[in-house]
Amino acid sequence: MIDFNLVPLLPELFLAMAAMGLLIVGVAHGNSVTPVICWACAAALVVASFLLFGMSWEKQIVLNGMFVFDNFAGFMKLLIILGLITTLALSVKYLEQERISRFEYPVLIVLAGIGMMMMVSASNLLALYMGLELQSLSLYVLAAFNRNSLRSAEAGIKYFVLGALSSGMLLFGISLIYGFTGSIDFGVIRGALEGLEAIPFGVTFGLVFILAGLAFKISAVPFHMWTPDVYQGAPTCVTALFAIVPKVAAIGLLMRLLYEPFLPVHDQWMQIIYFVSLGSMVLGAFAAIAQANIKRLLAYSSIGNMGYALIGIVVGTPEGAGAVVLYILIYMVMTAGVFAIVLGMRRDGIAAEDISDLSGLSKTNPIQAYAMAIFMFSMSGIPPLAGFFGKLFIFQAAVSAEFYVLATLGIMTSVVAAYYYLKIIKVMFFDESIEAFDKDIPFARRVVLFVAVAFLLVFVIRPEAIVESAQNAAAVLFT
Amino acid sequence: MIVQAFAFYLFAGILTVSALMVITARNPVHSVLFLVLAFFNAAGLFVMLGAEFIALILVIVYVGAVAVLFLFVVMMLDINFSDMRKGAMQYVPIGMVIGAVLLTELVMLYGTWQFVPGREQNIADPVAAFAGQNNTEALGQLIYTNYIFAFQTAGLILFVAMIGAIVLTHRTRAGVRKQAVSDQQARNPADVLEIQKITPKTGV
Amino acid sequence: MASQDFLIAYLPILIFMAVASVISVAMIAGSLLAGPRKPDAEKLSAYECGFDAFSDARNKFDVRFYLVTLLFIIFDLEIAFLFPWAIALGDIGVFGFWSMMVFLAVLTVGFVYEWKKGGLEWE
Amino acid sequence: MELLAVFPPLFGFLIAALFGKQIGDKGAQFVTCAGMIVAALAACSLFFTVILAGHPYTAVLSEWITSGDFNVSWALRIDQLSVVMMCVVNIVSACVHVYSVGYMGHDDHKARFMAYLSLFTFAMLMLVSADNLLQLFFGWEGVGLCSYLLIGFWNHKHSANAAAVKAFVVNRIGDFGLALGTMAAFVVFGSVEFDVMFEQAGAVAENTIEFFGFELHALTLICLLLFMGAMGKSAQLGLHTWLPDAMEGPTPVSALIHAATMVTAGVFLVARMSPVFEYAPDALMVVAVVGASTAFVAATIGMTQFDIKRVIAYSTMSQLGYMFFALGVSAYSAAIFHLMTHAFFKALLFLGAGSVIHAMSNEQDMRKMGGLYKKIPVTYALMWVGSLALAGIPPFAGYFSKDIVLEAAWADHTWFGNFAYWAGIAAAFMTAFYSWRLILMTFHGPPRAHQKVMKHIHESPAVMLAPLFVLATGAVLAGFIFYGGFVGGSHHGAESGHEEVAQEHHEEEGPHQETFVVTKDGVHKKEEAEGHRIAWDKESFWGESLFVKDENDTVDAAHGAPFWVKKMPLLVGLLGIGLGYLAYMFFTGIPVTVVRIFKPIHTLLFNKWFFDELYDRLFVKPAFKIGNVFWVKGDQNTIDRLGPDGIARKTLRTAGMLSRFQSGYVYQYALVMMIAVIGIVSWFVFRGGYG
Repeated sequence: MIDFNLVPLLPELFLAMAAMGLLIVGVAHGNSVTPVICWACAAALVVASFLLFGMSWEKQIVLNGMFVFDNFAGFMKLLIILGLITTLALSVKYLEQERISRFEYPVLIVLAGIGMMMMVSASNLLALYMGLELQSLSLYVLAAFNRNSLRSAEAGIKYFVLGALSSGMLLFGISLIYGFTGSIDFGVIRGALEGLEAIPFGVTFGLVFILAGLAFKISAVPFHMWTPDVYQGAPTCVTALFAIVPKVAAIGLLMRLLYEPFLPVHDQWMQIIYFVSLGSMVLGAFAAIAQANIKRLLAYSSIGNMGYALIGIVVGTPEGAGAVVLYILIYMVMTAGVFAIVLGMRRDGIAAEDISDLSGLSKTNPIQAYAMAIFMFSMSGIPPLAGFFGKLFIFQAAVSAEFYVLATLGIMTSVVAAYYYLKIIKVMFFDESIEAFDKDIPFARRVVLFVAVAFLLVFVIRPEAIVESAQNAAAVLFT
Repeated sequence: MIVQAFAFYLFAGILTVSALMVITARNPVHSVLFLVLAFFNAAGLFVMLGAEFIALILVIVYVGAVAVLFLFVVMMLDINFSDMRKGAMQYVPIGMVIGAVLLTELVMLYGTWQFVPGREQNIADPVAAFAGQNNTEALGQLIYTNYIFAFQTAGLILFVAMIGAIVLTHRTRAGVRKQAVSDQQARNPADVLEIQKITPKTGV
Repeated sequence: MASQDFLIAYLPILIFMAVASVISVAMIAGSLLAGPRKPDAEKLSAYECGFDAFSDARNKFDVRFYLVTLLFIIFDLEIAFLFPWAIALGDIGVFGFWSMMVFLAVLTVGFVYEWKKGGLEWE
Repeated sequence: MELLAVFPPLFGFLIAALFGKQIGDKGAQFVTCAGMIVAALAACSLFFTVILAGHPYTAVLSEWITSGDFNVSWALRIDQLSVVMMCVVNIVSACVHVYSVGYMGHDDHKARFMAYLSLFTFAMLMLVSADNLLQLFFGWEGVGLCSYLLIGFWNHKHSANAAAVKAFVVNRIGDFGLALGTMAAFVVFGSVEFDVMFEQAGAVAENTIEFFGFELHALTLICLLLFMGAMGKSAQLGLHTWLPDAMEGPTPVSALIHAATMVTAGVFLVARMSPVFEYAPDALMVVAVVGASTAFVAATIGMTQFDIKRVIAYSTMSQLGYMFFALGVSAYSAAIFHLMTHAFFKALLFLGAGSVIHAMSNEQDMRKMGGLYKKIPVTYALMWVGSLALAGIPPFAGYFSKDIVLEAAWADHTWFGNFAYWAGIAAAFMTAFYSWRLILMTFHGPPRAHQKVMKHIHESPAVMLAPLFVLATGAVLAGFIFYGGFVGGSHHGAESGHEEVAQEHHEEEGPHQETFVVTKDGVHKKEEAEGHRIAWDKESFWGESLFVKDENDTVDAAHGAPFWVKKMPLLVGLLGIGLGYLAYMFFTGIPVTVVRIFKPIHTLLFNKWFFDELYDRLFVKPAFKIGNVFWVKGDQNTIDRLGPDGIARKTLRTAGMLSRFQSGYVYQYALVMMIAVIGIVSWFVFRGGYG
């Protein structure tokens, strides 16, 4: 019999039950209870995080080697839960405003969340794939959630078709690796690869396909093509979700995959990630310059940010891994803040999505304008905001592992990227002000905004605690 | 042995040709039918590998349901497929180049293929105990125990698929008169009927 | 079961398929060869008299058809999981039994959702 | 004490920014000004304890970042160099704060303005008191940020917005160098703490770094990268284009940021890193050449501008060039000396110009001024003081510092030292000329302004004039008093007795004696002449905060420069003033004629050597083009052709969603993905030699 220990899965189990229960509650009462279901889902997520805290974070592998729970998984799951709660908090009002307030929305988010949590806990290629699909399927539906909008439906279909292609690639890669090693278990694969003198072509081939499938999920160049379209087409609250949470999960998955089973072939995957990271940084910096739609701009910005995060992965040292975790955390906070503002961009009940709509925000709504300015400065990596530290640790890890070119280009592209972040600030502060946005900003959104701003500002004073826990989390992967 | 080789090349050959026809057939309905044929042949190949359960699932699910859905879609949607094809045609040359490169690489992959030492052991690990049982039975022994995690996740994925199907396609129509059986059953004469005495020439 | 025996067990099916394809090919080929065919432009047109069709024969269908099909596929897959379970139930014992029950419970929740939502009603 | 010198501006900022509404404009002004004055007094007291008593120290505030072998703590490095900078920054900033109360009297956002000013000052203090490159980088970005906010403060002016963005972007390019330099330093030294770096500088002098396949001398690379940062912030030739445009900001901002403090951050950086620069002679050469070229070019442009603030801005740039070539010839103390005197007289000039602009109802064009000296006599007098100091006329501050800088350049006896000397002499001449051009055009001659404006002209209120007097005192006395301490010896223009001391000193020391003796000697002397201000000398003054290799000590060598070398700057200064009078007072036709004759040159100079146009052509447009390529490929093909238009074509909705998805564009995306995968595999095939 197998080691049927469900304790490490408690948060996932709880969330699954909660999702099903809330779905039934929702269907019994109709769409009018959507806000209640949203908050109930958020509460369930909070409970799940308590469960996480209550568990032992010692490494344990259960369910026939399918599921691993350790410090890294715990930390990443916390981030995921945090991101999901934030997204839910941001969504409630927006759903009502867009008249797509349906109770399936929060349930799907929770289900996607379960998928993400499984991803970071995968210890087996099959578990990895199942988690990924659970997440992706929920996200496809969410992208097309506003089915009365052609754009949204288009976004959903595009994401789905390309996502299916990437899943296909991933599966093909997995089958090659399985064919070579005869196992889908991370530990066994690592053992098989460690003994090799020369890396067989089959492994490299499989690795390329697996990484291509995963690069799609973090929208890294050249697998990023869907990102701007989907970000723009999907309802903004879903875009916020896309930008904030799945990246955390996919990066976590990528890290576990590359550092655990595939660390012996670091030389091989390093080249791939190197290229992908470089491409993402450059495209993210340049393509965003010409954007007029803020959601598209944020899409490119997220592409660029993933490029930076990947630098930390390329490095292949515990230091680099810690930097990635930290970077993702800070990225999450900044993005959540930005979307809290973007979601509030409405005039007379109609969503405004152009950068020019922010004109003169500093006069019509100074608090939002300053908050946005802080996010933008942080994104462009200006000290003493937290965004600077994210980049600092990444580059520092790259430099100490002697990836000079990558670090240099990273800094260079961040200079270019600063331009368009700055452009937003310029529009807000220096352009003629136009009609003010609607004033009814819900309390939850204010809280998100406040917390994000506070985090970015205060981080500088005592970075130690967070940096350390990020590094400890990442260090587990190397033991 | 010869029958085996013959059957393999037959299935593989038809599979390849029909796969090619799926993407080249002018009439989309034909494409779908070729897809069905391809599925059948793939099922044949699975049988030859000893994976009879997979083979049958392929027939039941893909041929029986998915292909039928496809057929449904292409026959009933008013899409001009020839226009659609035009857009795709401009990518044919580059697509062929990619295909050729991929093919070369796959040939190289085949040529240089090697297994890791100890692979046999790895493969045999989960299934060793089931030698002598048929394929479906062996799967049954594993799926619900060793792979319970993946199995339950599959359940969740199907669950999401259900929600997704409803969310994206279901619409409640306004103004539709439905038969509400439970309401009918619950009707009580006392609630809806009233007997009144009507004296003549006064009206109700 | 040795692989040779295994394949021999399927041999009748192979033979059956071979015979079936021979017969159907023979019938088609026979009619092609034997039937008289003298096509001309008028014969091949949609009508030999009257006017050309105004529009495509295909038109939009209600999305509910697809919904039904989709739901069918999902339950089809669910059923697929039941076969091996049914065969192996004797060996996998209580654990296997409850494992399937949980799986079914999840899908039953989905089913309840569908039902209540009215996804199974036509009008 | 060090906390008191650094943190009050931060509190001022926080209070003014957070509670600006509650305490009102008056309250905000009071809080920020009080904070600054406290800080200034604290800095002065540090001057006594650290410099006069010779006790530099480092105050560790807390551990900060520990990550692997990357350890950084929050610390304030209170040594002689940072104390000098703190004094300058705090005093000038305090003056500007007070001045702003008057100058911004009619503005609607007084509290915000004062808050920004305080924040800026705090960032600058962080910069100068940094104990490591990272902390310095913080301050560095902080001042850049505040400068951005302040330049764009009058956001109703379109030009101000453009200038703010430009300043920020150009500075970011410099920061890019600084960031890379920090990284490189970390690679070479394994730390970014100054102490560690300085200790090891000699040991790693021969190391090389491999970068893009080139073997580069490690320290030269670090120094050049750091210098790139310095160029951006200090507006050196190449990255200078933002400075003149930055004059769009309110005048107090120009005075504080773009004259006295922020732009000197580059100078400070190089001086701070002197122990490293000393081992990178090639980098020093670059610094000297860039500095000298800047000094010259900026002066030529300054002669042709008409905007009163721009003239001063170019003179700032030119003076910064002086400081840099002083650094380049290892005369760090001279550079800091000039920095200090310049801060006083340039702030004075700017605030004076602000006073004029204030009086003229925000008119900045000198062609529309003239004849003002009777209406605003105090300002007029103060502008004279500032200009005399700028032109280097004794006994004003500029005379002492500019002389020692030029002498040091001469004493370097290298080709770039000579180049710097002659470029500096030429610039000195032009400086004097355009300073008097400014004074004469603004204050003398017939009034060219509109009658209405002329009627309104009034002397500025006391709150604006008081800081001017403080600065004027500095501009008059700073050079004379601090000469001995900053650069050692005594000036040839000072009392004769001290000249003897200097001579003696020089003889004693000999060309290559050990510094120990000198240091001891200095300390000894100081004890002897307790309370006697001139007796201090530069070794005891600077302690170990500046490092000069013995053979590079040009400042000492400068004291022995020949007479003509020493008198040349004064001579050309007087000549320049004379020419100014000739051209703008007595024979007012001359400028027009000259311009007509040297039309091409004038065009070149008037258009600032076409730097802006060049950059626009080279960088700005291509960047937009690249952006546009992505835009066209990514957006117009898909969204613009199908998205909005598709929605507009509601009638075609029946054509349906599916057809739109299938129209080839998802194909395109999928194709890209496939190509990428195949491409990567092929890369491995070619690279790895499989098959």
